[in-house]
Parts: sequence; C-alpha cells; structure tokens
Amino acid sequence: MDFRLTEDQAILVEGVRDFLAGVHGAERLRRLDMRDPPRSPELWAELTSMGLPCLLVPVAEGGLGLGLVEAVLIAQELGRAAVAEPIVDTALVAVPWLVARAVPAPYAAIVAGEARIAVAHPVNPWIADLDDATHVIARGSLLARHGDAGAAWESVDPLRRLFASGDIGEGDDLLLDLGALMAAAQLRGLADAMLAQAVAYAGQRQQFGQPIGAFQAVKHHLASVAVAIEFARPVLLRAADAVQHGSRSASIHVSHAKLAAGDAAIQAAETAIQIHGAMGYTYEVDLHFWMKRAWALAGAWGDRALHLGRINAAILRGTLSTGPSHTFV
Amino acid sequence: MDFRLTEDQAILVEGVRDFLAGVHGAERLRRLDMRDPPRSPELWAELTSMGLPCLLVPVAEGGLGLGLVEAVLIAQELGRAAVAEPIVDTALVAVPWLVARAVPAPYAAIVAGEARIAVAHPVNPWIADLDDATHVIARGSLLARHGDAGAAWESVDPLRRLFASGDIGEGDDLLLDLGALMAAAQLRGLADAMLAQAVAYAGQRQQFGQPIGAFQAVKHHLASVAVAIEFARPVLLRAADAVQHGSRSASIHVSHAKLAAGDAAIQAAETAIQIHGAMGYTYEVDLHFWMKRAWALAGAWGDRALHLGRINAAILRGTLSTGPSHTFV
Amino acid sequence: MDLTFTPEQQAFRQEVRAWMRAHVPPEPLVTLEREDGYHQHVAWERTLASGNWGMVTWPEAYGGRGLDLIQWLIFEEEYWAAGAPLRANQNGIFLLGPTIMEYGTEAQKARFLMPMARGEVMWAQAWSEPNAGSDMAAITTRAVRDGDHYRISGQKTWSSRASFADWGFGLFRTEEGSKRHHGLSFLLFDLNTPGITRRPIRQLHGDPGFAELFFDEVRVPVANRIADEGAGWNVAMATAGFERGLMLRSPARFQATAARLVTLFRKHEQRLSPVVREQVLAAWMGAQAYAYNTYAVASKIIAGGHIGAEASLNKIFWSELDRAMHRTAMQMLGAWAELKHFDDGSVNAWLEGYIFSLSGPIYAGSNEIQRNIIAERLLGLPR
Amino acid sequence: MDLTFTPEQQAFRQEVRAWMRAHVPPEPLVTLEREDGYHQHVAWERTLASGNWGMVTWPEAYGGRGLDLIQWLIFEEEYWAAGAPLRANQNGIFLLGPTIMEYGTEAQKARFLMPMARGEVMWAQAWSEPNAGSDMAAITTRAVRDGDHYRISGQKTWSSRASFADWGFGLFRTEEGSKRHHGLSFLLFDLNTPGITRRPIRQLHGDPGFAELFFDEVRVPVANRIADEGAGWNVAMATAGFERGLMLRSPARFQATAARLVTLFRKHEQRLSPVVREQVLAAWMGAQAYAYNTYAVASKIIAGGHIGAEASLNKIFWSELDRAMHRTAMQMLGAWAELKHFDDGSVNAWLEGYIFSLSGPIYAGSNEIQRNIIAERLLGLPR
Repeated sequence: MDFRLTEDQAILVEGVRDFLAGVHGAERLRRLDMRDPPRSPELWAELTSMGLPCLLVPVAEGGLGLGLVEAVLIAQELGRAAVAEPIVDTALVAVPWLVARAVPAPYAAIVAGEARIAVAHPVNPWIADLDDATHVIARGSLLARHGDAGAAWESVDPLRRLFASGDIGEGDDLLLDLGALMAAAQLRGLADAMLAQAVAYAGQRQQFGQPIGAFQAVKHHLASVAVAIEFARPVLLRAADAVQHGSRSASIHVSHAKLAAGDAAIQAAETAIQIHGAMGYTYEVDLHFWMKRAWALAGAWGDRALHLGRINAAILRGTLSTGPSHTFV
Repeated sequence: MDFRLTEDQAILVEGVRDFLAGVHGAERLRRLDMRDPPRSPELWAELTSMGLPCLLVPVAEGGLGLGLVEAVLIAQELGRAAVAEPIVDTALVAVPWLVARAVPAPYAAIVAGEARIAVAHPVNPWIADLDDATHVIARGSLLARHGDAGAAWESVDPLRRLFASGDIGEGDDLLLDLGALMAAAQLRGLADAMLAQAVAYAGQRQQFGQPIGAFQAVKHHLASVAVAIEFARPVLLRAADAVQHGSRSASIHVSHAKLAAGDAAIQAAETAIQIHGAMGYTYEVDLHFWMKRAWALAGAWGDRALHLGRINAAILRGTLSTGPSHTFV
Repeated sequence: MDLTFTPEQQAFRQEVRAWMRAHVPPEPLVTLEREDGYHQHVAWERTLASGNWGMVTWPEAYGGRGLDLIQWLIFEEEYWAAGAPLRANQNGIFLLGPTIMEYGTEAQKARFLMPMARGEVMWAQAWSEPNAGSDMAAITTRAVRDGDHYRISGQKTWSSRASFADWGFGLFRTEEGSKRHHGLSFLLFDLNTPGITRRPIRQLHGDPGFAELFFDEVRVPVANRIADEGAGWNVAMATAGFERGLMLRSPARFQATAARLVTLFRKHEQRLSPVVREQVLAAWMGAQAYAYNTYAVASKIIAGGHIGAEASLNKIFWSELDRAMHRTAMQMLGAWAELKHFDDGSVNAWLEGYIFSLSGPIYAGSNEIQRNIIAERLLGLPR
Repeated sequence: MDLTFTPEQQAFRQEVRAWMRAHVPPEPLVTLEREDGYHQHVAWERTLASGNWGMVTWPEAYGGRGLDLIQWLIFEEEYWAAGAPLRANQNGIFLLGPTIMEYGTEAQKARFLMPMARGEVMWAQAWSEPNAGSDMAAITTRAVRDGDHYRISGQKTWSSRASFADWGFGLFRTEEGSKRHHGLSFLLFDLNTPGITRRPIRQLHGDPGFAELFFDEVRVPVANRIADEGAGWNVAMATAGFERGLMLRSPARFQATAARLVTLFRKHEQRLSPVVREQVLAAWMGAQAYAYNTYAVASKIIAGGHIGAEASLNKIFWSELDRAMHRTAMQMLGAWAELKHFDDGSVNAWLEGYIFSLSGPIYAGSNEIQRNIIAERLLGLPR
C-alpha cells in the first residue's frame, strides 16, 4: 500500500505540464478560437512530438505501455491547459479500450499521430471530433470513418467540435468508465486552473484600497474550492487504479470520481467568476475558456443523475460493502 | 391585496413580545430547568392573565375570536422567548381545530386557564404535555384525559415533556396543518432569537484585538441567516391565511412554511453555535435552550420528508398550478 | 392582512392577459445582446408603448398608467406568464426614469421622459470604470466645466446596452482633486456625441451587449446634468437603490423559471429521479417566497413605507435563487447542457439563463457587498 | 502507486479483527463525558493496553508497537468496524505523547510515557482561556519562577477530560510582561495539586467533560516543563499540528458513521425516498474520499514527507462531513430525533453524534481560522 505517485509518474506529469504551459497558454486558446474549425495541425503535431498519443499504446506496438493512473494524471494536465484537440479521446479513452478488448488497432498510425479515433457512446447524444477522425469506436468495434460527419453542433465551448451520433446501438460499460474517468480528470485540472486564475486576480485587483484577496470573504470562498479540489484527487487516482485492475467495483469509483471532480469544477467556476466580477463575464480575461469546458464536461460521459444512480444502486441496494474495513473494496 | 399586518395585529405582537421579554427571559428558563417537572403554575397563571389562552376562542364563548394570522404571530413570539408551557398546543392548535370542527369544548375553562388540551396525532410518536392535560384531542374527538400518562420520555430539550402516544388511530389533516403551522411559527421565532444572540455575542467577544463581529466571515454567516429568516416570514403568513380561509392548497403552503422556517432555524442554530465557539457548546450561555427547541420542533409535526413529500405530490404531480399567474392559488 | 385581489385588480389582470395574448410574439426573439435581437426588442418596446404598457408604474403625465405596485406585480405576472420578451428599456423604466422624476427639472422631465416611455430613445447605464466596480466611489472619469458645457475625458466599462443604445447616464468627477464620493455629478449624454468611442465587450456567451465607452473631450451641455453639481453621488445612490430594490427583478420572472424547471423535471423524471427532485421543489418554494415577499414590500411601500438595507436581503435571495435554478436545469440536461440548440433546433434557453444568472451575484453591488450591508446596517455588527 | 495491502498488512488486519472481536464490550459504554462512563472508558483503555493495542504508533520502548501509518489506518479501520468505544486517552496518544517524544528530556519520557501508554494516568489538555480561544496567543495565565518550581495563577477553560483526568498540560506565561506568543512555556501538572480548582462545564447534552481550571498559586516543578522556558509556543504549535493533522480523526470513524447512515436510510427508505438519498450517497463518498486522502498523506509521511497547511484542508473536510452526516440522520429521524432514547430503550447515538459534530468546526482551530490559513499559506493570498 503506497498511495504516492512513483518518481516516474511525477516526472511525467511535470514534463507534460511544463510542455503544455509552453505551447498551450491562453494566447493559443485565443488564436484557436479565431479559426474555423478551431483546430490546429501544428498543435496536433506538437502534442504528437511530445509523445502523448503513444502513452498507453503497448510497448510491443511501439508505445510506452503506461496505465490508467498515468492516463488520469495526463488528462488532468490537459484539463489544466484546457486542451481541446482530440488527444484525450484518441490516446486516453480509445487506446486503453482497444487494448483491454484486444481489438486489432492501427497502433503505428496512432503513435505517429496519423490516426485519430472518435468515440461514440449512447450516454452522449453527440460524438466529439467526428469530422476529423480517421476511425470511430461504435457498436463495440473500431470502424474506419467514412462519409460526411454533418454540420458541427454549436457548443457553448467554442473549442468543442460535436456531431450528431446517429444510431450507435448499445453502450459498452468499459468505454463509459474510461470516458467518464478521463472527463473527471480533465475537470479536476480545469478546477485547479480556475482556482489559480482566481487567486492571481484576487491578489492583483484593487478595490477599497486593497487587493480583494485580502478580504476574508474572498479568502474563504477560495479556500472552500481548494478543499473540494484536494479531496477529488485521491478519488480520481483510486478510480483509475480500480479500472486498471478490472476491479468489480470500478464503475462505482469512476462515478465517485466524476461527481467529486465535476462538482469541484462547477464550484470552482462559480467562485472564480464571482471573484473576477464583471471582468469574468467577458472575453477580456481567459477564465471563460475554462468555465465553458467545465460546463461541457460536467454533463459529458454521464451526468450527475447517471453517476449518482450507479452509486445508489451499489450502496443503497447493498451490492457494495461499506464501512471502515472496506476502504479499498 | 394588502400583505401588511393590521395595526391591531402589530400592537398585539408587540404587547406579547414585551410581556414575554419581561416574564420569560433566559433566567426564567434556567429556573424552569432546575424544576422537575420543568413546569410552573405561576408562569401558566401569568400567560393566562396576559390572555393568551383566549385569543382564538370565539367571542361568543368569551374569547377574542382572533384568526390564524394572529396565531402564527403569537407563536413566533412564544418561539422567540422559547416558551415551553403547553400554551401553543392548547390555545393555538387545539382551539382553532375545535372551532373549525365545531366540537363542543370547555371554552370557559380554557379562557380561565383551567383547561389544558394535549394534542395527539400519528405524525408524532409522542404527545406533548399529556401528564398535565385536562383533555386530549385524539381520534378526531376531544376527550377528557384520565389515567396515568406514564413516564415522560427524555428529550434533548430539558423543557419538553413528551409521553408515549399509544394507539391513537388515523390522523386528522387539519390538525396536522395547525400543528405544523404553529411549529413553523415557533421555529422562525427561535431562529430570530438565535440570530440576535449570535449578533450580540459577536459584537462583544474579542479575539485578535477586535470584536469577532468585525470579521467578514462572521458577518457573512450572519447575513445569510438573516436572509433565510426574512424570506420565511411571508411564507408563514401566507400559509396561515390559506388555512384560515380553508384554501384547497392550504396544506402545501403549511408544508412550505414548515420547511422554510425549519431550515432557517437549523441554519441559525449551526451558525450561532459556530460564532459562540466553545462557549455555545455549554450551559454558560443561553443559546442551548433555543437550539434544542429548534432541533425538537424541526422534526415535530411532520419532518422534512413528510412536508417535501406533500409539496412533491402537488407540484410535480401537477395538482397545483405553478407559474407567475398563480402566486396565491 | 388581506391576500385576495379586488374585482378591479382581477379585471386588470384579465385586461393584461388579453392584451399579451394578442401581442406577444409567438416565437422567442433573438437575444438582446446581439444587434439584430436588440432591434427586435426595441420594436417590442414600441409595441408595448402602443398599448400604453411600457411604463405602467409611471405617472400618466409621463407616458405611464400611474399603477400602484400591486398592479405592477399583477402586470408582471401576466407579462411573464405570457412568455413576453426581456425588456430592452429596463435601464429607463427602473433606473433613469424614476431618477429624473425625483431629481430632474421640469425641462428635463419634458425632454427625456416621453421618448423613453415611447421606446424612442433607449438608455445605457455607465456606472463602472476599470478601477471602480464594487467600489464605485473610486470613479476618476472627469467632466471639466467649460461655459455651458462639460468636457468629459476618461473611460467607463460594463455599460449595459451601450453597444446599441442611443443615450447614456452616469457619474463623472466634476470637481478636480475631489476624493471618493465628493465632487461627482450625474450627467446624461448622447452616445453619438463626437469623442465617444464605443467598444463592445464580448461576453461569455460570445455576444456583446456590454460596452466600454471611451470619452475624449466630449462636450455635454450643463443642461444635461441631473441635480446640482457635486450632488451626483446621492442621486446615484438613489438610483442604485431602485436597482437593488424592489423592481429590478420581478418575482414573476423567477416563478416562470421555476415552472419551466418543473416541466423539465417531469419530462426527464424517469431518468433523473430521485436526485434532482428536492432542488426542483426548492425552486418552486424559493420563487413563491420571493413573490410573497415582494407583495409584502409592495404593500408596505404603497402605505408610505420605505425599504432601505432590506433591499440587500432581496438582492441576495433572488440572485442565488436564480443561479441555483439554472444550475439545476444544467444538471438535468446533462450532455445536452453545453449545446446552444437542442436537436429540434430550439434555443437552449437554460444555458443562456445559467450564464446570465452568474452575473446576478456580481452586478448591482456584489453579494459580498450586500452581506456587508446586511451585517453592518441591519444587524448592527461593527465595521 | 500501489493500492493493495501486503500479506503482512492483511495478516495484521486479521490479528486486530480477531482481538477486537474477542474484547470489544458487547454493549455501548456510557458516555465518556459522565463520571461513570469515563471510568468505563478508562477501563477499556487498560484492556487495550493489556493487549498492547493502546498506542500502536508509539515506539515499542514507550509501550507502543512501532507501527507505521498504514498499519495505524488498518488498526483504526478494524477498531471502528468492531464498534469499539471512543478513546479516553486521545489527548495522550496524539497530542502529548508525540510532544514529549519530540521535545521531552529522557527523564520526562521515562516518567510520563509508560503510564500514559498503560492507561494509568489520563491527561487533560488546557490550552484555552476565557479570552484566548481561537486567538491562543492571548494567553494570560502566568507561571512565576520560584526556585525549582513555578507558581501558576490564572484560569484555563474548555479543558477536555479535565473533569475527571489525572494530569494536565498547557501553555503558561513565564515571562512577565511578554506579549503574544513570546514568553510562554509548556508545563505539565498534576490536576490534584493544591490550589487547582476544577469546575466542570455543563455541555449541550447536559454532561460535563470539559472543565474550567482555576489556578491559585499552584506549585509546579520546573522539571515538569517541556523544552526551554519561553519556547512553549513552538512546542504547542507542533502539538496543535498533530491535532489538526492526520491523526485527530481517523477516517474509519466517518466510514462507520456513513455505513450506519446507509443502514438508517434503508430502514426508513419507504418514508424518506427520495429526498434524503443524495445526502446519504454524499456521506459515503465523503467518508471514502477522506479515507483515500488519509492513506495518501500517510504514504507521503512514511516516505519522509511532511504535512503543513494541508492539515487545514483536512480539518475542514472531516468536520463539515461529520456535521452533514449527522444533520442528515437527524432529518431522517424526524420526530424521533430529539429523543435521547428510542422506544426500544437504545440510546439515540445520532443525537449525541450531532451535538458532538457541532464542535468539530469549532475546536482545534475554528474552520474560519483554517480557511484563513489555506488562503494565506497554501494559496498565497495577501494577509
């Protein structure tokens, strides 16, 4: 029992964080927002050169063969940087699903950044980034994408690309768990970034002759957000570990993670905009990119009702043991 | 349409408030707490001399013939003063029920303070002040009380006197509404008193070189309580009016009042003890009398589940019209 | 206490209901924050004015109906029950109109009120500056007296409606070197005066609606000053009092939201139950409580009473209620919440509403300021 | 990251489980806050000590088992899963014991630690004074040096266990005229020393447990001072750090509460559904999250890491979780909530637990203080 990250994990996270801070700051988001569609082949190439697509690809297939704990750590960083390119779906949702289900997959193309896999699941009425995908996971299979994806649906998040999902049949539970887990991880990263933005703004914005961050009300709002974010962290890691090891209760822990991270992100967004005042209500500051992603991901891959429903079934119907001796059941 | 109190109502409330502030301060509560049972014939005589038992008794029967709006105003004051004598049940629950149901009743004895009516309803597992009652309302009738009330159950509130209710048959809906309405009114009075105590303490207790009430966190906690209390007021009055006029939707409004006042009282209690710090956790200050009454009344005469259930049935099942044109349905 | 409506009030309700049924546009208008939508909303203001429904609480002499606050509440209930549009003229009706009536000269009343009532001149407010948001007394934009004009230089921001409106009003520092709330004057200005540059501010939802206003030696006649030179702070406080107070947000609007939330819940109940139910019930309860409270305050004001710091209780209640209701709707919509349109092509008004609701606890005095006011002025806690 | 237990850890869990099954009293003890209950709890401490389960994290030399924090968590899980009693010795185990180990002389360790581990000497803490609660540096009770003794005069309050315990520890002002956190010393004293008057403070639930301590020229040997004269503040901060930190409230206790809440919900589900369900699920989630977090922090500390201001995050989380869980239970119990006993005669532990939970956000540094610490030290907001 050791709940710490390994040194390798810590180095990986730091590397990705530094890399993204360099190539994917708010200026980049603003530039992407100007494009139609808001995607950038250069950015994709940069993410590929950083090695993100190959993280979970098996070593035998030319990847790093990392696991889901590493995946959520990376997804957190992608959330922190508000990356919207379809890297999460391809590298952190599709790949581990393909590996787990032993579906033959174009790993070489994935590693090279040439394959992009969109993921369909009936829990979402849309498929993200379908237009640009080379493949799509639907009906339990990996299919080459062909035909027209249709017009993109308009999301509140200007960097999201959503397309009608059509008839995609039944859902795959592992795919739902992977999608929800990576959404949760991004949500926690988003929350942490919004907290940091609010703290920075509060330290600088002057009202009544002092920085507003010196007012106790502002301090306490931000401290409450910090508590929510802190306690979502081990839930996320524990869920990743459970899915990785095929634990019978993995879905419950994924739902727990989605709720903890999603609620933290919504609280962080509402607090951050309150502290930014009217400024947060505009494009003048960068906060809106993070808030919108949080609103989107909070509802994606299963909303509160779905995830609470899964926990309800396990806890109140008694299919999962509760109590002090069952921390890691 | 005029939502103001009449001048008579305002004078009545003020008179009762002043009277209770005089005879029923915290010192009296402490003295009652020393007695076994914690009841005082002198206090009952004082309440009778103030005319409280006769408020709702019909004029033809020697009373003042007042209505339920006046009753909730008085019940609020009895809550504010944390009066535990069985005056609410006798004068504000039993009497209006007897009048509405046209049950022959010993009004002369009530007016004289000689009759005390305990009220049984299956929503409560206990009957308050049964031992000392001359009559009891149960099974839709007014019965002379006889026999032994048994041992009192121990409540967290040292001034409450509760007895096993036994088999009392089906409940009477009007009786439930009256009981819940008067509990709600007392809860709002209790909340307001706790807010006042916390404000007074915060203004006087010094920490870090200033009164703790100068800290913004303390201010904001108390302001939030003030909002909850303020907005429970018209709900209470509107519910009283609805029951008084036999409105078809009266029960819904009573449930709304019980929830609004009950939640305000619990919030006020938790905030007040937080502001009192360790002092609020003791008998050294008076707060505990009010908190305990709030905990008791929050669960009495229908708990949150029951009242939310009634509103749920009306609003989500569509038996009550909602929307802007239906404010007073 | 009498919670019944008189036959006259009931008849009035029927009159409003009938007129709205005949005139409210069958399709929702485009958002007021976009130019096309703005013009649709201005056209609606003129339609309202054609039926004399624009300024129902104003005296008849200024283009109103002279209704009391209970009638106003009835009007609002029927207005929102009919699904009528947002009011482009809100700044005029509730902020500037009452201010001119209270502080304006007869000439100013004659000049400004009728065109406002008829929806011919639309008004923007210009309170805030980049360094004067919650702390409004930190205003620095100056207006220097120059004969029968002022020359204004500086910058205003968060100016609602200023992207498209005709005129603006705000506070300016007319006494050089004055501090805080001294030396400020309340001025009205044509937004098309030379020297004014409007820079629309893109809001969360991507549309403008707010603007920044840059003033470069803008000449504004002294005749456009409301009340005395240097008396601007008191005038503005009265105006802000109207804003925070009773009429900024009529309860009917929240009751309409709560009713829509009930409908949304019923539609999704099978999927949602049981976790969102209590929040929906709380929405109905909150909107009703706000309505009752407004009737109670209206009754008090009609009888000659005043509201002071109680307005802060009100502001907190409605703004937090509104945000909670829309947050609940977003939770119910789940994966649909982020979409601007549903699959039937209809606008996701819940998303727009949630975004708008986030401004509630910020504007018109942030809820932090309101809680300070409650604590210090109503409860008497030390400053 | 490895979230599995080693075979040794699993074997240890079985060992604890078996011992607890054999020794935990079948009936709940009377509350620790009453004299009879206190003695029952002290007897339980001695039973624990007989199995060497009293101080599992202490070094073996001082009567412990030298377990690491993961083993401690396993121990706590089995302890609470078995329904074992509250720990009368909490002050000794987690506050004073570690302080003496870190700052005490060899003589002090030899004298005080073993009797503490064996449950022979029970300790009360004496931090607060009437005017020094959250603001602990405002301490005024003085200890004047007189040869090889101090003479203590003044008053302490909210002294937990002091009504019945044997010895006490606290901070005293040893330098006359010193201010704030300067000039304080950390002293141990026999509660039966002449000149000490204990006045039990009646708590909410009617029982004592806290006491006020009045000191009238009480002679305490200099040998009872921990660390240097004047160094008391730093020693106390370290002690308070233990208190706020990891070990004050083991997660197992909250997991046990959450599990009881699930059982309570199931029992009343027909009546309660659907309004309380989400709160019950939130209780399970919160208790689990707290457990995971504690395992994570324990892993960090075992590897040589430290916790600083993060302890404040912890304090807020568990105290607000505990209050919320008990508030939910009170709501579920409805008209039974106020009763001290249910109709089957069993104690209403939810009521006692709710009352106790109200002290959580107050003691060991109020949650307002904790939020200040988080904002200033973790987030770096201006003071």
